[in-house]
Amino acid sequence: MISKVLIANRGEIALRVIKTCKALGIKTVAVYSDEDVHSLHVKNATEAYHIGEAAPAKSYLNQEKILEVMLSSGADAVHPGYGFLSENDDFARLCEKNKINFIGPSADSMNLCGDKMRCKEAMLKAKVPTVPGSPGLVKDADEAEKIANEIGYPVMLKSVYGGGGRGIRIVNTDQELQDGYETVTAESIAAVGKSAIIVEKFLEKTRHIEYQMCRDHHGNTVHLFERECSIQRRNQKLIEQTPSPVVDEAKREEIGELVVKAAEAVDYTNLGTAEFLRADSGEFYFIEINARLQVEHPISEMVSGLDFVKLQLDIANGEPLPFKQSDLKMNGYAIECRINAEDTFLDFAPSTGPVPDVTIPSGPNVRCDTYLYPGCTVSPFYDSLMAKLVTWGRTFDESRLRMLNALNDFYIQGVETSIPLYKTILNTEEYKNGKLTTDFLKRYNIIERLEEDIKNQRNDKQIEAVASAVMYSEFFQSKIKSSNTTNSLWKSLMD
Amino acid sequence: MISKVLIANRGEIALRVIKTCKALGIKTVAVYSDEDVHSLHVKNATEAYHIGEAAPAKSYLNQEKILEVMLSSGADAVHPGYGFLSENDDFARLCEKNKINFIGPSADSMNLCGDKMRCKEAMLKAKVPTVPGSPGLVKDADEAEKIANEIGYPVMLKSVYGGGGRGIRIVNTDQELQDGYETVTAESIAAVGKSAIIVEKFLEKTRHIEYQMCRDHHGNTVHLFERECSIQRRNQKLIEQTPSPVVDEAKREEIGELVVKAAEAVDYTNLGTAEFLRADSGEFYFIEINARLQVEHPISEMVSGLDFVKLQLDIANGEPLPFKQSDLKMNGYAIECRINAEDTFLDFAPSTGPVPDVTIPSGPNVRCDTYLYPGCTVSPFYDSLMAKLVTWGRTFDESRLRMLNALNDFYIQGVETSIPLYKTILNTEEYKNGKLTTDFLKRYNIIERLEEDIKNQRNDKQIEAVASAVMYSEFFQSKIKSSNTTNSLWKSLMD
Amino acid sequence: MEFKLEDVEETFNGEIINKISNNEYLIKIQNKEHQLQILNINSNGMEFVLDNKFHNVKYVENHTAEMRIVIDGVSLTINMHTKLDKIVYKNTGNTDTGSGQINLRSQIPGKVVSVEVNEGDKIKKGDVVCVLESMKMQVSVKSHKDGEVKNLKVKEGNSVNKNDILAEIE
Amino acid sequence: MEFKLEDVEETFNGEIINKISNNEYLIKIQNKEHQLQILNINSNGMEFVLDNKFHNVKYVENHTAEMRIVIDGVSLTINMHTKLDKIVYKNTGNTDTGSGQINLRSQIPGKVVSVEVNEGDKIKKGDVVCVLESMKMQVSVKSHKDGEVKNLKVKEGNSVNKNDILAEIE
Repeated sequence: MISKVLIANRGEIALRVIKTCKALGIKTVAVYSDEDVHSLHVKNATEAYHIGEAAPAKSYLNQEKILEVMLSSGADAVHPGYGFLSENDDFARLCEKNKINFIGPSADSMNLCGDKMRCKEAMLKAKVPTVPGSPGLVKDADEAEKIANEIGYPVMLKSVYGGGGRGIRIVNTDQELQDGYETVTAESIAAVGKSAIIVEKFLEKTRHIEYQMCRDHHGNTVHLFERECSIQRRNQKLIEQTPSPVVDEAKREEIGELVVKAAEAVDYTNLGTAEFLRADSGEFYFIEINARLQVEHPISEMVSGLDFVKLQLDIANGEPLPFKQSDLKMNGYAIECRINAEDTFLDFAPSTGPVPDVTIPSGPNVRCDTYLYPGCTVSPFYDSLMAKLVTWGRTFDESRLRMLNALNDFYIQGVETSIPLYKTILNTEEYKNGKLTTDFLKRYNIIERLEEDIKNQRNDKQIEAVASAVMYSEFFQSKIKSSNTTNSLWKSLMD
Repeated sequence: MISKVLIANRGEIALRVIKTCKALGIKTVAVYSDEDVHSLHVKNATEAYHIGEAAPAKSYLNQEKILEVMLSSGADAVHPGYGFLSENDDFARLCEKNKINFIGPSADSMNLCGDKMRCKEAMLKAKVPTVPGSPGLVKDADEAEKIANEIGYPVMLKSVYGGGGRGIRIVNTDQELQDGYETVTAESIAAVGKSAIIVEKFLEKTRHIEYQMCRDHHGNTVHLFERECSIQRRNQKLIEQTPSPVVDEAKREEIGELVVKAAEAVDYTNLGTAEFLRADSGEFYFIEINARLQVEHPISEMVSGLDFVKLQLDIANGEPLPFKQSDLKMNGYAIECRINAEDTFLDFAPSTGPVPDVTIPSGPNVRCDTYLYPGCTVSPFYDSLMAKLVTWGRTFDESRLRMLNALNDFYIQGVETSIPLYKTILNTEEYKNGKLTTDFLKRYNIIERLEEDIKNQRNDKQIEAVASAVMYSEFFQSKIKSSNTTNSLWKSLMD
Repeated sequence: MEFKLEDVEETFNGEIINKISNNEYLIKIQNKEHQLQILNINSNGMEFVLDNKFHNVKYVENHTAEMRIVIDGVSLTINMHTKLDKIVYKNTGNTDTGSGQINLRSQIPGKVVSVEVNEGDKIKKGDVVCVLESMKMQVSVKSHKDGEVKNLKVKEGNSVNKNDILAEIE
Repeated sequence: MEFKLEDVEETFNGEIINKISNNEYLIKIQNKEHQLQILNINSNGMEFVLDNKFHNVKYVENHTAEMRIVIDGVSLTINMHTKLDKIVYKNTGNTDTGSGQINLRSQIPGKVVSVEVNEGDKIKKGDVVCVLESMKMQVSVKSHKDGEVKNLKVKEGNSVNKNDILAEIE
């Protein structure tokens, strides 16, 4: 039985794992870099160990150092969170060798999932449909070009070691393909030190729909329903919801059966995600397996009533799943907005720095997973996700209205955020009517409509703004003047 | 259709109502006393109006003043919350006369529910069992004594105008009855200006189990399951949970049918609560109807998935219930702890004053309804409920462990709270095994066990405490000394 | 330096051995060494990591030889005394309670609903002196000792704060 | 006093008519009177009730004639000028942008991954000057104008803050 879990991660996901462990009476071990000494995961864990410098390679990716802390702290399990070492099969293997329970799939299964080519092969064998493309790795840009011309542009160049929007490019012409090949190679090498590229047909007006897989060590497999994650920027998810507006009960079951096959095909254990592209025609194509707990897992928790971290721990403990597929019913509607530190108008460039003040939304059926607290800092060394805001409703519109309300209540001082963008999106007729596509932002001119919304909001605050300025100049400008003239004694003392 | 709701209340319940109204796009009007100008309900409502001095009689109970604000602000409905005017049928009638939609039952139904004697008669007629006792009001202490001797001691003296633990006494002898009669009369007059007393058999080892009633204007009636509220002090609820450990599906249905009869017997509309006493023998006796939204409504929201304030608004708008009894299923387990500002060791005496710092617990399946924020004040003018902490779990133990964890995370600086008491209760075997009775605290020596727990916690923090003191004296005691000696220039300037 | 903790018989010896870096210290408590890293400190409280465990302490009240703290949510009182302070401490302490004391104080804030005694009355320990109302509840304040009501400081309708003197009983 | 708001053509007239009580004011904006009650105020912000509606304003940045505020979550810039200030304001303002300007600044904080130009290179508007990495993303910084690279302030591996000058392009 797991009694002490080291969390090889930081930020909101480290806190998320700690919450469940604490509730279950399981001890937690946090690790932290120089940059994170004041972070909440350090404060909330049972124990906390410093593991190195701010740069991930020197701390959160440093397997040897993390192993050292596991052994010295007496942790009997490790939760990798997402990102960092979560899908690194070398690390999973290192844990296995040292008899540390890695909370996730086996190293072998992870290796298979991570190798997009072999994974695709396994799916084809299991009769899970995949996107048309190269049968495996291409050896160079020219081979990629040949295949692109066979399946027809646009095509997608994808490093099998990429993920999360990096190491991936959509190209429309031979020339773009040649340029893109270089970029994808460079990004993949920068991220993980290696690169290997596959070519895939790029489908237009697609939706990104994924299924939560769940499999124990006794071969029991279920899916925990779908999530629609079509609202994206640069291939990174922004807003997720469940159920998907285009998945009904019959479709859910049909694709769900494929998901069970997919999990079995790679001998997956613990929780994972099978990602699909849904073409406008209604067909689903398997893309890849994310061999970890996803960022967006809370929406599935809300509609299933399950605590996914608890489920992960139970599976890792060797317990059989306490339910069958037929026991599971979706309850209501959930939405997640990823609150990023970024400037929408600067092409989503990161925005970092101190956050002197923050107000975190709360209320019935509102959940906010975040590392923010008044006085914290958003670091440039790690990713831009500051908070996950999740709402639930008995109907889709109830969850949407709750989300809008919660976004209004969310105040983060000091950095630019994606909150205004989400308010605009959630108010569009397209979003309300479930007309979601992975190019939603571009297709519906969302950035321009956001600009318009901001202008209108400013118009609505004219009187209040002038009143604020009047009072400011009454209280401070006059006082500054008077202090300059009358308090010369103090002034000279302080010079 | 209701478009603007005046909330004739303060504190957490005013905020609770505002949350749902905001999410539904309904405008809100807050009212506030001198004492509450810095309160969150003032800040979060669309509009806020000052209605008088701190004492409730001069503000939150001032019907004329509140009516004036309703008319001048253009509110078309009023939500009374709980306490204050919520069960005052004169106020409900005043709203009816002024064509303001009172969100609750009709004035006539409320009047009937509030008159414990007539209400009991109505229940007897509808074949809803009630506790043995006087058939109606007793005219004096001597008549009360006569009845007490008929039904046998212990008996309960209860003012029909009391409620919430006031105007109620349990007496065991003729002498106690004579004394208690005076006290109950005095308390009832102090609270509402009048007194009228009934006598009831006092049942020992009882549980307090109540049912959520729900009835629309078209005669559709359902119950929204039970709540067990047996953990009390001085007849005031401390911890509530649903489902009750002694109510199974068959019992739920059986009593549920009585609840529907009870609602119909008093022509109840909107949400209300039918309170029962459950004898150790398993029989249920109707006690009274609370003609308002209860403090403990969130636990029922959690297991039903319904937003009760939304439901109240829909019913007040004349909409028919969107579900039948058979559509409703209980989902999981919920617990509420009422976080009071009180000193457990001073016989629960109120503890008031500024709260410079507060940390509000959050996380998956944790909800906290509260008016607290860092820098707020707990006022002696109003009741001691600062926050309602609610957790949900798929199993009872999951919700219990989440609650313990959330209680640990809850930090309220400046006032004494009931948090340590709840930690002790939730850890007892008696609570874990559902051995609940209304005299739980006394029966199981909880206060003594709390003392023991606190002693043990102190023992566990010995090294940390000494370390804190060492560092304090290093940093501050030495610095104070040095500043006294070296900064004499500054010292003289500041004298 | 020596420390006494509430509810604990033992006396603790605590001292700083050395300063490792700007915010890291090696300290010794009862002959055992501990590593202490300060995350934040000011006169209201400190956040620190002691042997790889995070702790939060609030310094609630400080007198020369006694401090009240809340550490990780647990409140306790520490008596601090260097050898020199020791004798001083033993003879001071909180003398404002117990039956030797004449002042009857209110333990809660509230409004005086009624006063049950007059100056000059002879009363016994436990007799009701007055009734206070706070948060809609009535609480009787009883005499802490036998004696004569000397200086009655409150009348009906007054508001009192916690620790206010209500009467002197001699 | 007169005020100009971001995105709004109109000029607003605002003044205090009188002080009703310690924290209540009667103010006039564009000939309409409003009642304003201050709940909290300091140089970082104010909480106030204007005609029975609560508002929260943060004063984010202040210069003599310009202030950035966030009011109820909406950020905007106000230009304040008494008649005297007017002329001064018109001739100052933010001159540090546009193609007349030689400084190429970083709009994000990050690490310099590569530098694509050398001092003395002739480049065109839109040419990549260097590539920055921040939060695991690579962002190209392009020249804001045609010209010659004069003073190249960064090299590979450097860290830069937002608004740091990367190069001068003349």
